[in-house]
Amino acid sequence: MKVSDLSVARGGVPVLSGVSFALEAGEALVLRGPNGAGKTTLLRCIAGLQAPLTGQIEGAEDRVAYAAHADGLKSMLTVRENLSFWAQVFGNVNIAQALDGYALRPLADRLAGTLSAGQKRRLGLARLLVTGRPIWVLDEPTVSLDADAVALFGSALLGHLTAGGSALMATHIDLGVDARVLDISTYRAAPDADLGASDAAFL
Amino acid sequence: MSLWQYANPVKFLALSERVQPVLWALAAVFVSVGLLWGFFGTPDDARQGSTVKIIYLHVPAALMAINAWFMMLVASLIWLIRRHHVSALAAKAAAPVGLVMTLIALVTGAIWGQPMWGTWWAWDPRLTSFLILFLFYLGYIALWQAVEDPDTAADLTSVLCLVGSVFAVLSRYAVQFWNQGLHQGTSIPVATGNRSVADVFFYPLVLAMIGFGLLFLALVVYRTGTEIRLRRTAALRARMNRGA
Amino acid sequence: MKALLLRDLRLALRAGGGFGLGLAFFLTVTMLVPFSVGPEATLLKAIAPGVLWLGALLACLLSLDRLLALDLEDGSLELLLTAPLPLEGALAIKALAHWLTTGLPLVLAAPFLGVMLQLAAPGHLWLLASLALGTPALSVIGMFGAALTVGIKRGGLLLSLLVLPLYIPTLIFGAEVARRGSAGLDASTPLLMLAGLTLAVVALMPFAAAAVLRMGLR
Amino acid sequence: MPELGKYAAEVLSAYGVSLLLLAALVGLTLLRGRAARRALEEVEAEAGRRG
Repeated sequence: MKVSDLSVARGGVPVLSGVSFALEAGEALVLRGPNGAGKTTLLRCIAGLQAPLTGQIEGAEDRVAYAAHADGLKSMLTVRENLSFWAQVFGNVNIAQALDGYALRPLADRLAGTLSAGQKRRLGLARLLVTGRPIWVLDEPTVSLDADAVALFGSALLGHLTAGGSALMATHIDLGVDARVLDISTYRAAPDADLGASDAAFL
Repeated sequence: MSLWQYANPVKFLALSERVQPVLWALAAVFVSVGLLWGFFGTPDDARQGSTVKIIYLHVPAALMAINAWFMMLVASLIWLIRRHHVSALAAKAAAPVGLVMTLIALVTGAIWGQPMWGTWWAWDPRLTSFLILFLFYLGYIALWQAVEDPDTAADLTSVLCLVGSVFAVLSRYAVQFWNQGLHQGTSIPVATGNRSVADVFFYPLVLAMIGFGLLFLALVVYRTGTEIRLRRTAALRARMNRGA
Repeated sequence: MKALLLRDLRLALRAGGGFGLGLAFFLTVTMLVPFSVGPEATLLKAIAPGVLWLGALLACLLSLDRLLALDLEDGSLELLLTAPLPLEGALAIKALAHWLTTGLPLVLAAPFLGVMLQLAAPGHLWLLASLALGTPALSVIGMFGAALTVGIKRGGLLLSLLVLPLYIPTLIFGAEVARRGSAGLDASTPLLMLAGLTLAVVALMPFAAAAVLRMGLR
Repeated sequence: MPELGKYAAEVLSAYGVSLLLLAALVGLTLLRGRAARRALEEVEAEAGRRG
């Protein structure tokens, strides 16, 4: 996947401009930057949830599995039902690996609504495994995970990378995985930049 | 030089400053001459008595109620296709004007209907259609107010206007099917010349219709200017906060 | 697609899914009608088709704000946007699930409520036919309204304000079928109109709904 | 004043209500327009000071 000269806006105001990077197969890239720098906006943009102001994203179409703060879980469905639903949506059937990878098998028949926050998060991350998509785009994946669960996530990530997948993450903790770091505060949009923001026509 | 240059908000503001005095003056002249002539200078109708004077309000208001929606439809399409901000804001600006026009048409109609048909309100297709139009205006305005991001609001209201137009036509058809009514036919078939209104009533009526049209135009231009200023204020503020 | 349909059906049927709420509402409203207009059989007989149609419409409206809002809250709507499903199809499927869990029970319950309201015997068949044909349109039009208001906090009332005018043609033709049918008149013309309207709406509205949903979530 | 006959109340109330509605519309429009104009002038002045 390749991102070139990307500018993104939050609430109609440009926050990042000129973002360029490439993400090769088997590679992990960690986004760093203070709160409000635009990490979430950039990730949403790459996941296709919002349009960039300028620039191109190549090779992301239909290859991205996105996970953000909300896990997309239905509390009245069991863990197994939640996972199989997303597996089927992405055209897969096998959820065994995902259940095992995040130690969810003992919980498989519990309703998702009865899980703890960390367990829910594990289930949300397990969803990535059933999508079969090569590029993971993750926004703070380790929120509410304990050390053991972070290790589970680390090994799942490692497995994904060694299998030729790649990952783009906004995270603050060390996952024990070789990852390039991209400090996005260097791409902060100039205060007077227009970049085709929606309100630029009124200046 | 193309007409589209005035799709630039700032250029539109400059232009609107220049044409507005003329528009307001013309609107005032036509509305007052039309209404005064109609009120003081026309005889009573043999059958309807002096109530015929209501026509100088009722028909122009009804005409503009429909035209305003039509203008909003065109403006919405221009926004969706060419994404000119002025167009979206003009549609937003026109809606309350259309709403008031619809209200005037409904109220004067009810006041007129009382002595003529013996009832304030009848579920006649035309009356019902205007009531439905009124609901569409309400929904459209409410949606504009509910959506926070202005461009998203413009998008959503434009599609609502489009879909609403289709459903408004469907409703009109359905309502006609549902009840053949007692409202008289259109009084002014402009194209054919055999009109059902005598000349004495016709000329002031035409003046009033032109006047209402001009008033609508003046109001929309002014209100569009207001919307542009509000957006410009917000845009400048956003940038100042970011610079700080 | 099938997975989405099954999930929505399953969710509706589980506790808290709201299945049966519309039906209970329909029953209650119908029961309140004689309390408000009096128990005379002739009057009830005359207004029964209209009351039943209006009740079904309101029951349908009641459940619309759950249509997309719940999926937005837990994030699955955004995840669905990144999934390899065409959004138009996904929304059509969700509308179908809504119809199966809300519209269809209303259709099936209507004849029983018709008996309570003294609906004339030939009217039952027409009522059933008109509701069966008309309620799918209510679901897809409602999906458009839900997509339009999905990003709006406390959009429930606005949703009703936007959707009700759009329901007018369906209501007019649908209730006309039931009315004519129960009066022993020929109801085929409005029935055809209703069928045509429903077909057109079912074919086109998912596209409009998907378009506004993309705009609203951007 | 023209002779309005037995329908004087209807005709006068129709004119009264309509003109009132139009006046309210124009009045609100102008009020809102003035406020927007003032707000923009303030911001423009401030932006100008900051350069």
